[in-house]
Amino acid sequence: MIADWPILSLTVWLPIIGGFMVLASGDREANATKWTALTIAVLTFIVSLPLWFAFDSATAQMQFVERVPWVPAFNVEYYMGIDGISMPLIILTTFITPLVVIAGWEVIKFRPSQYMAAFLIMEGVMVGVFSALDAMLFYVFWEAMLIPMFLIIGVWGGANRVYATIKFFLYTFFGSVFMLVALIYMYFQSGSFDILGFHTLKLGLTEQILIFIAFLMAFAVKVPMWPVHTWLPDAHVEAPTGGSVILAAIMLKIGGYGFLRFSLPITPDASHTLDWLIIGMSLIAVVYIGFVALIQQDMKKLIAYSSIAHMGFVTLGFFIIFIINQNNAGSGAALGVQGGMVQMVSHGFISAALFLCVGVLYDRLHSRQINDYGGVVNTMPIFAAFMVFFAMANAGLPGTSGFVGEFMVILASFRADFWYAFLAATTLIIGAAYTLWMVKRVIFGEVTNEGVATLKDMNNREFIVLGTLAAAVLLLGLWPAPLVEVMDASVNNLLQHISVSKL
Amino acid sequence: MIALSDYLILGAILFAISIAGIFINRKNVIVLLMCVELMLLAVNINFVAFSHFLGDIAGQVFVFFILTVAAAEAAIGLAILVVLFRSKQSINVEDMDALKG
Amino acid sequence: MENIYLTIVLVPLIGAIIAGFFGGTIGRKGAHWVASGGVGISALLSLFVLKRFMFDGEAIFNGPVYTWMVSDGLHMEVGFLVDQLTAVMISVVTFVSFCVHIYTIGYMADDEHNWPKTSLAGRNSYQRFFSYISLFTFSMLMLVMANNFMQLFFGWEAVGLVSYLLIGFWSVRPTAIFANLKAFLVNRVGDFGFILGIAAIAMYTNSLDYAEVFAKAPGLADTQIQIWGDSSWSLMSVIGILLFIGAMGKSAQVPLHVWLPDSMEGPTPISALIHAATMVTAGIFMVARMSPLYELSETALSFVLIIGATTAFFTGLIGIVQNDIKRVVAYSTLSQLGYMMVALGASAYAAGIFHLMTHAFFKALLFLAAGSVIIGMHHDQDIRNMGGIRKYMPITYWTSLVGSLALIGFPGFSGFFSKDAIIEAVHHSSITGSGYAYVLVVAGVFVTALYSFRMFFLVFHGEGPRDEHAKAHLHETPKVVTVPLILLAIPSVFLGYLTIEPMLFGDWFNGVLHVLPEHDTLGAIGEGFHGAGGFILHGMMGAPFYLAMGGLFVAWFIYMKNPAIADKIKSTLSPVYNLLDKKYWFDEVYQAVFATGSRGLGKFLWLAGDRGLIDGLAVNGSAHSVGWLAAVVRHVQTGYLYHYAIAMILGLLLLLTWFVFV
Amino acid sequence: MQFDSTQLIPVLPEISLLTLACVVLVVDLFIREEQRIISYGISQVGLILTLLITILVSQPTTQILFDGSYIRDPMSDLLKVGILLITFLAFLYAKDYLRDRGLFKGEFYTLGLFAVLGMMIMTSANSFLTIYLGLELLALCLYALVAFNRNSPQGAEAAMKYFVLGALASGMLLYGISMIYGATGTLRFDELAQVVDKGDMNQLVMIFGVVFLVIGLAFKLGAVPFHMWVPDVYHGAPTAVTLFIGSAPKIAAFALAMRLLVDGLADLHGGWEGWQGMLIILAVLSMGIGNLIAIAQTNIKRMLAYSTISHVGFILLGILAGTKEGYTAAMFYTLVYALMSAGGFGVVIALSRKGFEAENLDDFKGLNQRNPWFAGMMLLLMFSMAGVPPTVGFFAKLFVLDAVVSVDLTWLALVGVFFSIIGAFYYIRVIKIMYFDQPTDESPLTVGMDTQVVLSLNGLAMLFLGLFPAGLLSLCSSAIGN
Repeated sequence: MIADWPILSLTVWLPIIGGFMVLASGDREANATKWTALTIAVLTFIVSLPLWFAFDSATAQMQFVERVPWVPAFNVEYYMGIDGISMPLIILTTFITPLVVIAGWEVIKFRPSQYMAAFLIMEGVMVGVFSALDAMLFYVFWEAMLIPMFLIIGVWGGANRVYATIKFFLYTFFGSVFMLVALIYMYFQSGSFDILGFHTLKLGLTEQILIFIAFLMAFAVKVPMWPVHTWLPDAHVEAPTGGSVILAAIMLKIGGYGFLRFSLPITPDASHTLDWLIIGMSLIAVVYIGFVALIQQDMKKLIAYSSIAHMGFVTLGFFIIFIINQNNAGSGAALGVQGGMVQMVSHGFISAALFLCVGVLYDRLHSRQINDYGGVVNTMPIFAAFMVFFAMANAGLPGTSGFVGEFMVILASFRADFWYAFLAATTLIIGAAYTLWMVKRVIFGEVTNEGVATLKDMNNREFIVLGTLAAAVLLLGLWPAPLVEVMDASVNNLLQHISVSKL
Repeated sequence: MIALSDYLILGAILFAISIAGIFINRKNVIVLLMCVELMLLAVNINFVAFSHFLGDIAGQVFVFFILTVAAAEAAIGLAILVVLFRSKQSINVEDMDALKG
Repeated sequence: MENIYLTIVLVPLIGAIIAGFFGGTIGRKGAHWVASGGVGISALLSLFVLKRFMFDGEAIFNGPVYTWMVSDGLHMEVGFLVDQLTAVMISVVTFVSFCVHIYTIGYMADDEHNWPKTSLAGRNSYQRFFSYISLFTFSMLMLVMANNFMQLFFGWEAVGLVSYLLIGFWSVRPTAIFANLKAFLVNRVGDFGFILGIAAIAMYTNSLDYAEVFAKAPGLADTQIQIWGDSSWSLMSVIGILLFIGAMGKSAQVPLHVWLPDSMEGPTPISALIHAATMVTAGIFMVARMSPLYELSETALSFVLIIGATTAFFTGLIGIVQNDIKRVVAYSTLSQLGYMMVALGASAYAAGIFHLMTHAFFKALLFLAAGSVIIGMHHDQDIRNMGGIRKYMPITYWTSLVGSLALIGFPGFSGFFSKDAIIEAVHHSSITGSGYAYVLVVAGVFVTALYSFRMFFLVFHGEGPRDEHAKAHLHETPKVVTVPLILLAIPSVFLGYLTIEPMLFGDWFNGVLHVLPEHDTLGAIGEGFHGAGGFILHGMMGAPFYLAMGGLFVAWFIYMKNPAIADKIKSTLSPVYNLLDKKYWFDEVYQAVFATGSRGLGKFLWLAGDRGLIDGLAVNGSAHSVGWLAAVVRHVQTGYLYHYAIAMILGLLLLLTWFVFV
Repeated sequence: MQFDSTQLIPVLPEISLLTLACVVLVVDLFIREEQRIISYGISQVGLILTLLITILVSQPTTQILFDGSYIRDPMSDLLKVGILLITFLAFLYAKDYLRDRGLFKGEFYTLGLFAVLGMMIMTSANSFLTIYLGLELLALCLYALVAFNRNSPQGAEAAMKYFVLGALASGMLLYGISMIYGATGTLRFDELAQVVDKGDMNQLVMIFGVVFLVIGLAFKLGAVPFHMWVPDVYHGAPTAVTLFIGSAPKIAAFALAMRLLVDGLADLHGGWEGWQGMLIILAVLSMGIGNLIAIAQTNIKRMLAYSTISHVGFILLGILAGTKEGYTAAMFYTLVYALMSAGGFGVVIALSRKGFEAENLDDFKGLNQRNPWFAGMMLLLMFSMAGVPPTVGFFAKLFVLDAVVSVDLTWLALVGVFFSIIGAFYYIRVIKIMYFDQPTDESPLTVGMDTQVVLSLNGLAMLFLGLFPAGLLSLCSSAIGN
């Protein structure tokens, strides 16, 4: 049985060890190094595929479980396993990383081996976050993620990278340490760091609320939710293209994943009590951030803000379930959660693609300012086609993946409250406005300056990367059923679990 | 008959004087060394007094050790003082402010 | 049959993909063959389907193609619902599309002149254009053949996307890329309502499938919901109005009509196809399709009626003062869409669809004829520069005349039947707003005739083009342009006569369009209906006929007989003229309130919120205060030995106090 | 009591070290200036030898010898191993530094070894007298070492400050000892524990005694507000000495705390009224002040000094929990910290060269471009100090926090993590300087192969122990016993 192999461990450690190998090989044979990195990334993707194909979507049980003691004195275990919620995110991670490696191929001239290694290590760590079932293992991966990202932004970033990367680090560190205390607290309540054990742990309301807030600080920063989102635009603007891609495509998802794996099941009553807070923050993210995105002059900043707005949908989808359950007994809640999940995966593709698009332009003219472009379609028609496509996907055009999640969440939020749906649906207008206005100014029109006039269209490497993502966006948009199917059992199980009060 | 508390009060007073000497004195480092010696002697008084009233000899043994260590300490202290004077041409406490913040 | 339906939809898509992705390889010929061929096949099959429904009693098909997604018991499928309504729609869509494809071969033949020489985007623009219009055909077919709301929305947005791409086709023109953004955003405002409507349906019926929703709808007719405070609303009204907001965007109803005139920045073929014949009628189709829902809410119907009537009359007025040939037609389209909405509001769904159909042909005809004129005039679109073109372009002239007569509802032409039916239906309607609507639609007839023939006379009659150079090169357009004109002219004349009976008063739409007995306006008309000929005779005695003739006459009198009057009227009625010339200042107000306003809001939120409060005060503020505190506290470490000693003593006292007194 | 020569077996490590120190002292007299490497060699070999002996004589039982003044238990074994190992590292890193500056003298090793002897005595002390002697032996050697570079005014100033404050602190400690002696009538910890257990003593005198005792302890550890010497001494001493002072003596200080508070006064732990309350105050102040002032530093030695203070706060958290887990965690933390600190200063030394002290943070600029390997090691060390997983520093913090939460002091854990956020800033600033800034100084690093290898092992240990913390933890756990 393929499910008995330690596939999760392989997926985690293959890229990490590979990353150190790449690091050790140094920059003398830069080309060989890059090929090694790519091979490892692709290999990891292949290794991770059985997670999807051998996955039993009929059960909500953890699968591919690996469990050995790690620090016996504190009952910390090396305990990994996946369900329908984490599995798609793992595949997303292993899917995006090879693209990032390819995207950095010729662009990164300064210490390419360190660059590639950072991304590979990052990959392993992120997969670890998604597959950890021991809270301490989770936390170790969760924090370890900061190290490569900190370096990626700081070393290969733009002019203001130091401010951005330190802000990034401290913001996220600030968010997560309180979670650590909450985890330790629960360890003493339950006697182990087993996350599934936490799920069934009885907790009083006050305890729950405090734990919920500790989790919220960690996850809200990561998602990021308004008002703790301001690290993201800075980090994105300064990060190298690959960094932005990983950040937007995967790291943000970890926050959303945390809500599903920790906040909701561990503190259902607190989640219920405080759902207004999350819903409020989510809706503010959708509307407020949408307006802020509208006036951005920097393309990456614009996309970063758009990411925040889109992640608002995720958290909205997750936290309307209580109101829906109140409104009409048990039906409709899963739509919101699954919508949020689909939105996460889809946003992984789309934001990655958009950042890569900006990267394509940046590599040529070294500017991200919208004003420095105009009429790009005249010199880069193929690129323009991709950019318009991804912009449309970002605006939630049906047929692309961007639509699916938004649609589901809007449908679900209507079940909660008309005005939630009303505010959420404004993204149809605002989202289209900021995305397409940018496209108009960058892509369309006459060639505005010498720089644009000399642009060369995409090379094969860039074409492969964007083409792959475009295919993914389209596939998910046209046929989301498989994705929803794999998470169905787990989401329903989660909802079942939440609907029972712990008090 | 002198009570134990009298010895202890004496010890405390001496101890307080020595401490006061350390932070009130702002001129000469040598005074500091003397204060340190005084402090140890204050402690010795305590020890001897306790030893006597407890009828236990260990306290007095301790005093001998303290005296010995005090001698060594004085030697080291003075040696450092010499080094200090060599490099700073001063043994003024207020001049020792290169390291701060 | 299922395979035929699938073929109808997919062939244009395949054509679009081939022409789009391999346009460079297969060349211009290859592209237009594959695209036109694909749509041609679709058109033939559609007509076959229509025939099956008309004569062979084909059963309604309602089945899935594949399951898109199942979430929480909500099945979302991609599937087809093919019934009489669909059969009519796909026939209209593919036929007009086919004509436009052919026409495009001529119209876009020298498209490279529209691009800067160095632009790579202009290199395969011809092929790309074909790809887009084929893609549009596909999207439109998905829309009309949908059997569920998800797919409806898919088609809805997909046609919007293609419209966006085509309006901005000449992307080097600032006006074009302004117009396409505007079109998309205004449509999105409509979609905003639309998706909320869908959400409401999904919530209360737990299904997105038409059949299921329609089956459950009567049970929800009395459901009241609270939206704001305690005021309760009828659920069906809310759903109806929300869905209709979507239709207002797509079908350009006041106040969301502002995008349509601007969309004329796109090439003429797409103005004909998308912005006259098909896409803009999607709203009409949708409301007709949702008739089982709308029938349950008189409020929603009134809303539709009033909005439709307002659009029909007031946008028609604007048409009178426009000088751009395409814009005149565009305002005419707005006005006619208003008529269709009025029909729907009056529960005369069949009349709405009937007008949709006839309008599709004659309006496409008018647009293509206008395009033909534009080709002749070398892309000068100002009707003031034209005149006397009749001599040079006879086919264009005659087909335009047919189109115009059909448009003003000249008895016997297709437009006559449909328009008269609508007016009669409103007359019979008794819901709120029907009186208002009746007055406007009747007055609208006069306006329609006036602007149509104003344009007609200015373009084709009178003195020749002012520009001698243009005059010298003026000649009839090639066959690829004129043949579609003729193809479209034929139904523009006869279609109404032939189909009025089955469509409006027969049982063609039985079981498809749902009308409550108390709303059955067409039934009321039907009682006095005795064949199409009788309808003509009856129509010639009604007020609309005289108003149309009056409009025609006034146009002739002012613009042919005595052109000086035009300027005189303009100056005496300058406030009115200004009002119309500025299109009631909709654009200006929207620009100021929404465009500038939201940017201002965005800037405020960014600077005050993100930068000021969150980053400035909370994030950097706390970082700075920690830094400041550190800089201050470090001075405790003075470097003086006695201070260090004092610190220790203080510590001693602290602990001593603590330990002794606690 | 009969003198039994088998009693000498557990003391073999001390004997061996004493012999070693004397040998170095004597041998050094007879070798020429350029042969100093011999003294170094003997010291290192001797340290390893002592280490082996320590391991050999170690056993799971507890032995109390010499009329109860000496104790050998698993804890002392482990701590001695730690001390010897760290000293070995310190001597190794220091070698090139000393040689480049003309400080490569036998006295360094003699003083160092005697200091180590003092530390070992402290770890194995079972009475106030023994512990005092060990303490003074250590302190006197360190005073001298700080002033080791006679030409450095900073060194002399630091030594004088250290000396005066150190004397003041040992005076207070002695005062405390005298009080406790007076209250209980014994100097032995095991007897003391029994007396305290019975409550058969003068409470007021005892209270005075404990307070003074804690102060002496706090001074040795460098806890706020008894920390004032730490930055000045770290800053003023030659880096090689700072490295030594900053690492091994922390282990001894931990031993001091364990012997005094746990072996002797465990029953006075009790909540806010006991020494737990005092340690809470000290811990919070240390974490707060240490992390805060460290931000404002530009001198890396000074910065690391303040960082030490904050780490001491964390160690105190473990001790004050007063449970077996707490002591284990604190012990784990102490050992790990000593290792981190040695590595950190090791990198500082590696960057220095003849005539150049890499003391300022700016001297680390662009280290990644000059020498990516060392930059990587420093990166690991810094993240470990900041407590970012998967480095071992995280687990050290985790175990301590675990211990605190387990005794219902969750608020204290929150305070701890809050200050560690502030602390993270200055650690990652070092990384920022190494990785993101352009180098201003392009001269290559001249580091001997031995240092390179050992420093690499030191750095990688941060990662290795982080991935597999269970081994060291279970060692600590069994060392603490029950």
